[in-house]
Amino acid sequence: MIESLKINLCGVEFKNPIITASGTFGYGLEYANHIDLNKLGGISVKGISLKEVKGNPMPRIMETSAGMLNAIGLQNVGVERFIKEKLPALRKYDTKIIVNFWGKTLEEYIEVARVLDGEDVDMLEMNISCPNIKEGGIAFGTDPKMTYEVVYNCKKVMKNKPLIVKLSPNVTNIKVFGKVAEEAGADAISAINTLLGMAININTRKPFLSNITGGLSGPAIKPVAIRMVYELYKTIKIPIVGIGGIMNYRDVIEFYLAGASAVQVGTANFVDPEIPIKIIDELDNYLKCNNIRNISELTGKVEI
Amino acid sequence: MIESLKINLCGVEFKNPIITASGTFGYGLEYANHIDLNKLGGISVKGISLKEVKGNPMPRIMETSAGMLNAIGLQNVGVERFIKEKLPALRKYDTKIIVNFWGKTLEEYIEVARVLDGEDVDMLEMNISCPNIKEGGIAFGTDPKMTYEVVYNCKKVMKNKPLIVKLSPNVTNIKVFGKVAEEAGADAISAINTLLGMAININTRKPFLSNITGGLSGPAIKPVAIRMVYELYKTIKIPIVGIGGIMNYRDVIEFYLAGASAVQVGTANFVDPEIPIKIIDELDNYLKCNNIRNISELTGKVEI
Amino acid sequence: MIGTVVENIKLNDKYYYMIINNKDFVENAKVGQFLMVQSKEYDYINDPILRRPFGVCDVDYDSGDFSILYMIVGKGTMLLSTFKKGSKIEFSSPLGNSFTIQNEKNVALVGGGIGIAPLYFLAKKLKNNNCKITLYFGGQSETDIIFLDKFEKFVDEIVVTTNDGSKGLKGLVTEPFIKNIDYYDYVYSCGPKKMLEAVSKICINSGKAVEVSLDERMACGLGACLGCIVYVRDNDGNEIQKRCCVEGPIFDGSKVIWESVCRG
Amino acid sequence: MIGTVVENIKLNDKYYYMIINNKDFVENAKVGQFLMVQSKEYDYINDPILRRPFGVCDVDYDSGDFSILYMIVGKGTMLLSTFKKGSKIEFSSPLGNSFTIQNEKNVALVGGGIGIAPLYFLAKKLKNNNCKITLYFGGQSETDIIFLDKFEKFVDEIVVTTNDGSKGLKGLVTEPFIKNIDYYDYVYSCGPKKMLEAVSKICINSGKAVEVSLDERMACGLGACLGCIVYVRDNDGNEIQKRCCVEGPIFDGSKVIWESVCRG
Ligand SMILES: Cc1cc2nc3c(=O)[nH]c(=O)nc-3n(C[C@H](O)[C@H](O)[C@H](O)COP(=O)(O)OP(=O)(O)OC[C@H]3O[C@@H](n4cnc5c(N)ncnc54)[C@H](O)[C@@H]3O)c2cc1C
Ligand SMILES: Cc1cc2nc3c(=O)[nH]c(=O)nc-3n(C[C@H](O)[C@H](O)[C@H](O)COP(=O)(O)OP(=O)(O)OC[C@H]3O[C@@H](n4cnc5c(N)ncnc54)[C@H](O)[C@@H]3O)c2cc1C
Ligand SMILES: Cc1cc2nc3c(=O)[nH]c(=O)nc-3n(C[C@H](O)[C@H](O)[C@H](O)COP(=O)(O)O)c2cc1C
Ligand SMILES: Cc1cc2nc3c(=O)[nH]c(=O)nc-3n(C[C@H](O)[C@H](O)[C@H](O)COP(=O)(O)O)c2cc1C
Ligand code: FES
Ligand code: FES
Repeated sequence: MIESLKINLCGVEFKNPIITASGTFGYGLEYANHIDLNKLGGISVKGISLKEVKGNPMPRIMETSAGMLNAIGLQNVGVERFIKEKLPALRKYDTKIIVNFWGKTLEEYIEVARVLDGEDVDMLEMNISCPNIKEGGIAFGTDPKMTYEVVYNCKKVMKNKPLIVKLSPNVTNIKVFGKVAEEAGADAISAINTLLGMAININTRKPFLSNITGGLSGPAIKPVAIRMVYELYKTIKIPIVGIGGIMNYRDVIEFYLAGASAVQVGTANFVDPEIPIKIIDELDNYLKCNNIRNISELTGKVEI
Repeated sequence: MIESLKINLCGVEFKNPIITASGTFGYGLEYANHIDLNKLGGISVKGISLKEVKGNPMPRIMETSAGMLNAIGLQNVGVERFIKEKLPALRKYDTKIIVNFWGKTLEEYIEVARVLDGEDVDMLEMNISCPNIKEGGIAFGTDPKMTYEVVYNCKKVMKNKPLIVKLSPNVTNIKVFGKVAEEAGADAISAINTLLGMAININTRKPFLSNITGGLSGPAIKPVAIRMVYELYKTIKIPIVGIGGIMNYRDVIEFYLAGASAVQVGTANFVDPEIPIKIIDELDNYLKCNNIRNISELTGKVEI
Repeated sequence: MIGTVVENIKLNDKYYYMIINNKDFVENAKVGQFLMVQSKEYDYINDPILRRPFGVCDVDYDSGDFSILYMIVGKGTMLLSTFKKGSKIEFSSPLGNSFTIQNEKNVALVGGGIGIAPLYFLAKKLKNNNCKITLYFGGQSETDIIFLDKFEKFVDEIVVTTNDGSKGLKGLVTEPFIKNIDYYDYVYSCGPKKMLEAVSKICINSGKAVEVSLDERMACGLGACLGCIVYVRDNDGNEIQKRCCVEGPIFDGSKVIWESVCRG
Repeated sequence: MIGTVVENIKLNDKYYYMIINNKDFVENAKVGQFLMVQSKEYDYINDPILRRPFGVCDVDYDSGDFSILYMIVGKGTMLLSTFKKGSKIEFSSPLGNSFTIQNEKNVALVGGGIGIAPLYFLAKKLKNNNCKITLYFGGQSETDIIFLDKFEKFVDEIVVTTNDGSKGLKGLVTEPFIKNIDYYDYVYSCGPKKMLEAVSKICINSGKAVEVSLDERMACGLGACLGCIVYVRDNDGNEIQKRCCVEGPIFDGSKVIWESVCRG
């Protein structure tokens, strides 16, 4: 246990602030043969919905400069099968489980939140920012009133678990959404989800993704993510989980300075599944060399 | 003269659709010793305002993955000196001159538009999307009412030149802004300006830019730009000038397929000042190989 | 995993052959498996970002060397071609399922272009199991017909076709194959989608078993991102989703729903 | 411009020396000028994206070779260090203004760390003009004191200082320099901002002319992006803006407004 990396996020004790980002780490189990899951601070699982969802037609992914586009379409086994088939195996690992979830309607959001709140998971992360589905998703994350509604109503049925609300970067003013989510009862904010993008194959003249547009992730978007975390930190009091283009420990420090209290590593898991573990070791070393007792001391410490 | 590349944009005949983007090409003259300006379709000069502007304190630029952040702060010599000191020399070259302009207030926008409309320039490009200044700039580009006001009022005083309105990508729905600008009388739209971003130096703990945030440009943002051009093309009838991360002729074709009728090359001018010229040659070759009589045939031809 | 580049040989303008040393990898690699290769030499560079999937082409249990045969198509493969002997290279462990190795059967291997890569490893194993092997190898043109001399040692017969007739028979590789289909007990195929579909149909029609290797675009290669879905029919005839990277890349050709396959 | 890497020599863990062949460049390069170098070998890769500025360290009119001396600080310089002999490398023409070359004067060159790079070319030219030259060379530590043997041929005296005393005198380079300031007619300096500022103050106080080379962060290097602004005082004492890449990188040290200078 590395003391300098222990954090408390909304009452949940994480052994370190490195969480694998939803959609880039499956249900966690996919990585079990490749890295030691016990070392991770937490795992945010693929976005879960009330019923099983098959996702978008293929192709669903495409590489771009220093990033990638995806339009998976929130394919998932549904909350029931998740609880039966995935959660027990995942729970065997010594890491915090955050369940990323979503709904096509307000009612679905509430129902999934209610069900998961009663299960053996550590936190819920509400995804109101997926750009790749027709119903639900981003619609809730780009209209402040809808954001308020969905957060407020889910919180009402949640008696046990803290709620992270994951924001969309595809908005004119992310501060508004952070503020609204906070007022509606969110315990933390995670930011950012992917930027809406598109790529066209000039040979076939077709979009590379069957869904036409997709979500842009990876180092390409890090400057936008850092800016948004910074803006949110100045606006809200609840903790922020920083996400977007993290590739190494320096990126984590940058997110902390901007205002993060924990981070999620996404696309980097595809680049090299060892990256989250490497980051943990490097962070420990960095904090030691810089005489920082705990990483939390860095939150929001950018000097303006 | 390459027939396949000749285009007509709002009544102005361009020898080719490759325009150098505002702020990345100075007043054009800076590049005169490095490339043959006569080969360019057009030059969009650094954003001009009513009075001279000194810009932001240093540092103003920083590199990011496949992109860069800038917060120049629209430093320029002011419209009067531009006309006296820069325009006559620039006019000696056989290329179209587009004057990118802006104001701190509605009145300034109108006054600069009025003055430039009477000068020997080919088109005006209204910048309502600069993220790096406190007054004006992006404020006009992120509120549809203000966009309408500024476009409508500038068009009212412009009797001679076509007006391009340059949109900000930092909005929830760019279609709204394209539509409003069109309704207010814009002759064309250019998109996109830079995405608002930030980077922090973890050693000094200070933002890399003195202005804290800056505009993200380069290949990193191309997927966002392609998506926005595609969305605009489906929404408006006036032509679109595609901008964002263009590095080679394939990127130009991609913008055309998405809906562009011309393009601007920005950050690439820093990577290699020859890029716009190389693109022109490569485009000619591409069109020949693909039996395309004129590049305009490709506008909006993405197959969905 | 990290390995050392033993050789990176240019076969012609289009194809390269890279031999990498890593004993662990070699000990675990199964026929038909693939690996995700990092095509950048320096991890401080973020473009290209994703690893690229390549089939295991050959392994040498003595030296601990394995190889990939690759075609230059974009920036990842261009970068790979610049690796020098002795450089370090990063890659995943062997991934995915594997071909079923038949015993003492008459088998046909049908390869199209770069699809030949995993068939080489397969041919060696089948030979070991005393199969009688015909290799049907189709390409656009002469430059696509590579590796023939290496195959000669392990296969009993080679039939080459090219679209332009510059080498072997002119036409599609399925033309000679369909003529002899009755002769075979088992068919393996790797190559462009259209070819795999045609080969599978021929096999279905003659009641032969056929295994195909599919090349879907991949991000993780580990079953996590859900970027590589292929639809197949289960035993009850229902369409079900498979991840090409874990439940594939080898599929029963008679079960694949070809409209769902993306990669040319 | 494109050149061929003639040599890319590792001097120690921190410093490299690259010799590039390009006759055109050599014919036009002036003392104190710099060039923008593309640190990626392949233009299909977009990270890093910008070219990097480096001072011209030496030119050889006979062979058409010129050189840069560079310190490894980030990804651009790391990539540069991987260039092999014979590789092609892209760069701009020689850019910026140049040092004034004095004639038959007593001159001091004050260099800090990598700031030594453009002073080498300068020393050669001054020697040609029969100047008497002292080189003051300061570094953090022994590893920073490079190139001394090469300088020996062109300068009359060398004074070395290191912060940790591992080589030469212990302390700042300005300490021995200030003691001898009266001896010099003209001073040239390149190095960290703090050092340049101190050297300039010393020169102002003793009424000596001083030229400094400034290393602002640059995107275009051509005067277009306005990313490299430095404030100086004009003859009337007004603060005016200069672009380091075209009106610099060489400035009258007595005119620079040091608060406006960014690069360490
Ligand atoms: C299981 C499997 C085995 C393969 N085996 C081989 C092999 O042995 N030899 C060989 O030459 N090629 C093989 N391929 C194809 C190879 O992965 C691609 O040609 C390669 O990724 C192209 O990368 P690039 O950067 O050069 O091209 P780019 O077009 O620049 O690649 C852009 C993106 O598309 C992806 N991509 C492009 N083409 C393919 C493709 N055909 N399949 C999957 N992803 C693709 C890349 O991974 C990258 O993310 C295999 C693919 C799969 C899925
Ligand atoms: C006129 C001039 C002459 C120079 N001459 C030399 C020389 O002869 N030898 C030498 O080793 N260095 C020299 N430098 C500094 C050199 O340009 C930087 O060390 C180099 O750009 C660092 O790039 P990087 O990718 O390794 O570092 P990174 O930190 O990864 O670079 C990130 C970005 O910052 C810029 N940057 C970083 N440091 C500097 C810097 N000190 N000056 C300007 N831009 C910087 C880079 O160009 C890049 O855009 C000179 C700089 C200037 C302006
Ligand atoms: C393939 C893929 C699938 C994703 N699926 C989800 C998801 O189901 N729910 C969610 O909230 N975010 C999802 N995301 C977004 C990531 O969790 C993360 O917010 C984003 O990728 C930015 O981080 P990165 O740059 O580190 O990847 C997905 C991202 C990728 C690349
Ligand atoms: C250094 C710099 C300065 C810029 N200045 C302006 C400006 O004055 N006016 C403007 O409309 N856009 C300005 N831009 C935005 C560009 O014109 C262009 O919209 C943007 O950079 C995206 O294109 P790119 O990715 O090809 O660079 C500037 C961009 C950069 C990098
Ligand atoms: S490549 Fe990610 S699930 Fe197959
Ligand atoms: S670096 Fe662009 S103006 Fe100097």
